[in-house]
Amino acid sequence: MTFGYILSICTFASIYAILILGLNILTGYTKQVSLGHAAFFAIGAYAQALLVTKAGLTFWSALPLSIVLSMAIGIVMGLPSLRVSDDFLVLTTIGLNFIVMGITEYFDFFGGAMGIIGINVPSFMGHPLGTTGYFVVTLIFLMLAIYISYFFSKTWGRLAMEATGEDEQAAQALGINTALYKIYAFALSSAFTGLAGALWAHSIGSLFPRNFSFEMSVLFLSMLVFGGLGTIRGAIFGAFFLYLLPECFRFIESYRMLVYGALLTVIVILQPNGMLGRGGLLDGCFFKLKKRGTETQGISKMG
Amino acid sequence: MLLQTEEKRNGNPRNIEDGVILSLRGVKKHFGGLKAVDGVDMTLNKTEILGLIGPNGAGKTTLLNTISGLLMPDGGEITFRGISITSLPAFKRAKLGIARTFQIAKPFGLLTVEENILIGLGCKLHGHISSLFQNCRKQEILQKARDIINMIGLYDCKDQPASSLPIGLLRKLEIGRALAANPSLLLLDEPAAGLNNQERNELAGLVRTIREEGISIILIEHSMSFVMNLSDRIVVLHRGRKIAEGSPSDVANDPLVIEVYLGTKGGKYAS
Amino acid sequence: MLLNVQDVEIAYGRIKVLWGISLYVGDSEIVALVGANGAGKSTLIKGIMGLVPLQRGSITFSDHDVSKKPPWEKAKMGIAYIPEGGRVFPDLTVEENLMLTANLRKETLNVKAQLDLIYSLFPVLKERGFQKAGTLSGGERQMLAIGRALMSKPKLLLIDEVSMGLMPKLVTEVFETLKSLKAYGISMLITEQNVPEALAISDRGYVLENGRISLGGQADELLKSERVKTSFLGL
Amino acid sequence: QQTVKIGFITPLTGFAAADGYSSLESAKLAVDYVNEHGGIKGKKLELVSYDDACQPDQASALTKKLIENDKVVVMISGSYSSPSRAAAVICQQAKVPFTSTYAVHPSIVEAGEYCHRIGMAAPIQGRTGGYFAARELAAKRIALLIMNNDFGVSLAEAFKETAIKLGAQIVYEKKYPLGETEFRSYLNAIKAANPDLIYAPGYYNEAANIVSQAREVGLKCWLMGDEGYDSPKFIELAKSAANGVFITTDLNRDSDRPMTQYFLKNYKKRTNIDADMVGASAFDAVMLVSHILNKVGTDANKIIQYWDTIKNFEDCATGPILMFQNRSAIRPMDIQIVLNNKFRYFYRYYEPEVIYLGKGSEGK
Amino acid sequence: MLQLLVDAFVLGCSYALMAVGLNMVYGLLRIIHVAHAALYTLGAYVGLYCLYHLSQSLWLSLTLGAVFPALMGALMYRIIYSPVLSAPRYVALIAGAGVFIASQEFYRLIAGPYPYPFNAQFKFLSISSSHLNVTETQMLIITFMVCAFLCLYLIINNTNLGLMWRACTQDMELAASSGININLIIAINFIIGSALAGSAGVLMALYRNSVFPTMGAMVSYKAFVVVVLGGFGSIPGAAIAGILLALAESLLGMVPFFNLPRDAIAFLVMVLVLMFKPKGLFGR
Ligand SMILES: Nc1ncnc2c1ncn2[C@@H]1O[C@H](COP(=O)(O)OP(=O)(O)OP(=O)(O)O)[C@@H](O)[C@H]1O
Ligand SMILES: Nc1ncnc2c1ncn2[C@@H]1O[C@H](COP(=O)(O)OP(=O)(O)OP(=O)(O)O)[C@@H](O)[C@H]1O
Ligand SMILES: [Mg+2]
Ligand SMILES: [Mg+2]
Repeated sequence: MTFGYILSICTFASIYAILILGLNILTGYTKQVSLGHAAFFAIGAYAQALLVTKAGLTFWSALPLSIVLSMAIGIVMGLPSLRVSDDFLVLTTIGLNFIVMGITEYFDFFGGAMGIIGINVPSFMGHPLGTTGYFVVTLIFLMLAIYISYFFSKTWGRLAMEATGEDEQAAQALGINTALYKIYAFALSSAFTGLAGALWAHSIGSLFPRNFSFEMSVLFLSMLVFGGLGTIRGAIFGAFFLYLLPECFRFIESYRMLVYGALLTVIVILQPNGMLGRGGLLDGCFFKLKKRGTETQGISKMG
Repeated sequence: MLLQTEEKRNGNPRNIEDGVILSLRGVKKHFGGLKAVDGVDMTLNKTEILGLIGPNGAGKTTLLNTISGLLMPDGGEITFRGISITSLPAFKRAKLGIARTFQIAKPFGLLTVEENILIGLGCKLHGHISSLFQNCRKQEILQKARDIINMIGLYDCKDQPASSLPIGLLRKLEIGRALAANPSLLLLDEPAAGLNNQERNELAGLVRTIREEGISIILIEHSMSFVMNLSDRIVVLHRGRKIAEGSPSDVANDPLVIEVYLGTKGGKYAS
Repeated sequence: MLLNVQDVEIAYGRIKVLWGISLYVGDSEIVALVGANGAGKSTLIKGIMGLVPLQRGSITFSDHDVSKKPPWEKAKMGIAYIPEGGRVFPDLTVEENLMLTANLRKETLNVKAQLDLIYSLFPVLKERGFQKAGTLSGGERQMLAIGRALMSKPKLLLIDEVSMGLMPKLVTEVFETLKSLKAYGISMLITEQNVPEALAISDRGYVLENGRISLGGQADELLKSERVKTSFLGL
Repeated sequence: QQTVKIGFITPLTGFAAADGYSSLESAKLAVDYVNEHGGIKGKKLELVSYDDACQPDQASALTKKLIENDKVVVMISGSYSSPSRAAAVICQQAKVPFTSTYAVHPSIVEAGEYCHRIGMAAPIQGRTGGYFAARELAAKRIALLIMNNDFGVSLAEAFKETAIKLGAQIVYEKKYPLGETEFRSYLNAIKAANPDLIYAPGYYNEAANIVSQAREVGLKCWLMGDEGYDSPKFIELAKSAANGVFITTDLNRDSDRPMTQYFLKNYKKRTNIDADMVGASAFDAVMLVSHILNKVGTDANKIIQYWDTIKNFEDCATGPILMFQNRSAIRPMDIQIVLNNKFRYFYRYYEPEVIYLGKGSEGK
Repeated sequence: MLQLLVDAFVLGCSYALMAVGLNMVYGLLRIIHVAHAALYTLGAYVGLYCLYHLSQSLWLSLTLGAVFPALMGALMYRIIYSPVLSAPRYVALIAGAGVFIASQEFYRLIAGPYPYPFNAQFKFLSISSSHLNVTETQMLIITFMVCAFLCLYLIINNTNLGLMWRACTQDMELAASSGININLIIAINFIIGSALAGSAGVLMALYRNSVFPTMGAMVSYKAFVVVVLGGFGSIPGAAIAGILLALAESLLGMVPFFNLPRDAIAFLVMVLVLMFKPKGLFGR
């Protein structure tokens, strides 16, 4: 059986699902379209890698620190969103990819072009985790992320973020400090993304700046939009589907990405609200966390 | 002509200090070279409905924006319930109890009617870090939301996304959302625009009910029958300045107001 | 008959908004279309102009079937549309706004004469000729919108809510202008919230309710009818 | 079991697809050669290859797939350092012998005793360049224009150390990112620094631009590159500006060794393109692996034990592999020069101090 | 120094040529047209094909390298963008990204993964003196860009077509009902923008002497920076910002020990500018 392979693919897909859940808070709820999540991902991964390799922490003790660190940097990176809006923000987030890549590549503290090597396999109660063990760990974190997302989707915070995303002036007139909520969204989103990055770093074992490219950010946004912006089930579905899709096309080997790109285009055109978004092809096929109408779907203008 | 009005206004100072909820002193707002609001003094009493009228582009909406905090005034002072709010941002003013609607309705289109109201109900809580943890769908909160939805008569569409509502219902939704924020001052920007007479009458009823709850209201309208009937007092703006103030009939008879705003047929509102 | 609308149905996505609408506009006639919010007045006007596709039904203009024609071809045939809220091209100057439509029909039109006519109707536009349209006041914009529509010497004007958001003084002026246009042989289909004033300048009228025409007839008769009185005049 | 399978990962899509194509075709060429000459102890050799798109996550998952599903006995990575390292770690865990082909990052062999390298270790190649520049060419003033990835940086470090040791002076040093096309501003600054030689470690795509723009801005000094230049594409792209450029490499096109000529001729026949260094490395990897498999069979432990004892392996397209030191191949180092739009043999180092890994940090 | 300015100017021309097409599409449809870079690469490949199989003439390959992408651009609008115009705008962005990914793979499958040299022989002006050395290719790029921008500027500001185009950028629906054939205008818009991208592809292929499947990627990101700096929708802005950006990059590249890559510098500059001018340098 190809157990290890499937587990390994699913580990990565779960990691991406955690990330997309984070992106959903920022882009799905707060409507701050981000094409820079590979940068946030890199920050989580690098934070964890540095803590583990340079500071000598274990996986478990480094993880909370990485998340907090990602969150803190996420807040700083979110500051432009207070001044810049709409498409300008999209472009700014694109810039984050290149800036973070440039910085990790050009400062030896971050390993520079030689990358960071030897991020050890985490162990649990003294035993190193194998493929299966690590998959279970990722899965647990994914469950946790889903739970937190679900819980968050019922809070005032989410309502305030959605209001901020829809119309800032109207939101302010109702007592919502829109700047604060954008920052909250960046913080939460980068915390999720940082967690995903940290998990990713351990499953690869080494990091290179070019692993976190702009193309990856495009993939992340595609995953979210493909699944259904603003929905938890859509985020998870999109991450798994779009990550596994190219794997399914292995048999056509070098035509794989051609088909993938074309399929992505066709599906987004046919299903602009996402497969699981409102009116999506699979809307209603999967169990919904809430009854129809209370969970809102992403069909608004950008930004 | 202008002078005459100034005199007249200064001649009848209204002594309402104790009941004052909002007062503006010399409020200015400029856009580049354009003086959209150019030194306006105004007061609003408790449970009063103040009509704000004036030609297109007179600066009414701009003035309202400076009161609600969406625009920061370039000069002057605004006091609300004895507190100077001149430099407070909009969301803080909302928490103090200033709620508003918009000339071009701004619903949260993707959210349902109920969620729109919930956002209003959360006014005091928004911004606290605890808002990220607190459930907004507790029974008593939903009940409150339902009461307001009933009051504005939107119960049938409470689970529809707001973007699917027609203008008339949107305006009601906006008012409901503003009321949910539990304001003591409500600013209405042309709530009757785009409504027919029957709907206007319903709306007028709603506005009166709100006033009876003890909420003061500033009302911008171009529909003379609507604003004349509802208002206790009317302020007329022209080119960013206040050119008249007084009871509806006084204002309707003011020759300057007739000239710049009402037109020749203006006299018919005088009664 | 200048415009004949037969059995038109329009939907936004899956939601049907108009059901079996039939109406006509004769030569040099002003027809008012009144109805509550969301009744579908704007939708009907857009449908006639071709800005939203028809699901069913046909529209003929000067005996040509125009049901499937795109808006620009209808514009060339002589239909002009004035949308809600005095929409103009904000970054073009007043004169550019006016010339834009006229230029398209340069061959058949005396552009200069037409421009002079507009300026004589709305002298204020001449003063503002080189100002960006976005900087005009609400009323001036509304005049520009009308002027822009008139530039192409249309046979039919479709006007959506011309008085909305205008101050009382301007409402009167604008309606008087519209009425005077009849003298140039222009027909009009106007929608209005301001029912009495609209019916006052109209020859005929239709009442639209929930996407269906519930009443139609001579304007003065409509004004007197119980239905209009109760639901629109608040009497 | 009818065949002996070896696993191969390489980028066939994305930005590194050209290198992936070269290495895959070369590996297939080698497999065909082996099978024509008796296969592995009578069984056919089979290459199972996947596209890793140069992504480490795909590389690690695919390596698992190759090991578990396809039951490969040896893994070869025809990919860049980041995916190679990810694959190496998996192979080390699974105790499957692994070798990288042209990836230079030191950490690949550091993953453990199962991991080897066929290509030249960066410290050796950089050092060779340094010797050639500072000793043979007697360059005193040297400018460095470095591709900023593990390849360029590790070459540059070794070069710099050697050149300084031999008395040269670094008058300019700058890194540029992968994919850069515009070098005029760097080159103008270099011109102002007036060097005797420019050492610009990187790949041929960027190098072609560097070289032709250097000539365009009027730089008349020596230009020196590395095995990344070693592709006929370099000469095609740089046109006449390529002439006179020195490179360090291990594919000697002028060699009369039969395997080298076999590779060059048959690669061209197979793909209608001239062979490059990347392909040669992949070819050699398959040749070496099949040699080992023929010797000791498919047992992983025997394979790696034997691997470390290999001496003077001649059946490869590049210069003979003298031995494996710290699991990295050691071979004589060639300097080639572009003359008349062809890579020509110029100089060869056998000196141990040049071609063997040192005792220090570079040994790892 | 003068040499540096000229080199940077040529680079800036390539940015500007790409940025203009992006900007025109953005101005009209508010779409971030990622697939624009695919047309750049297409131009280069078509030009290459011409050169190898049709004629040695650069002029023919430049012409076809502009015409073919122009048609593809118009087609792309019809097939990819027009169905999603009413959807949220990131949908068009992702659809474009999908096309971009697929196109790169397509070129690779058709032409192979290797870079091709672009050896065109042509005669053009050149300057070579001891202070300043402007090659024929550089001259050609500068001339082309100056002519293209001048034409575009004149068309937009002085012709009826330009007037209609400007009207469409402001209010599409109103434009349609004023008698403007908006489909035609959009098609022309895509044709001009894509032709510029395609010819930029050919010119850069000539300048760099290489054509490869992923050559569009970096240029398009740079073009985004230029578009933002110049202000969305502003064509002179794009031209000026393209040249300024290239200058800034080149000058910063001269500073010793400042080793951040150009791309990072470009985006850093962009973010900083946006912090102070949230609508770009020349944005409205
Ligand atoms: N953000 C802005 N920037 C520049 N000018 C503005 C801005 N907002 C309003 N103005 C100008 O200020 C003046 C007053 O506008 P305001 O919206 O307050 O008018 P109003 O009295 O509400 O008119 P109406 O009755 O038409 O709504 C107008 O001339 C308007 O063009
Ligand atoms: N773009 C749209 N998408 C979906 N539904 C729409 C759209 N535009 C209008 N509708 C719906 O169609 C119905 C008719 O709208 P329309 O604007 O034609 O009404 P109206 O009579 O002009 O009303 P008003 O007086 O508000 O202008 C309304 O229920 C409205 O919600
Ligand atoms: Mg207003
Ligand atoms: Mg309407």
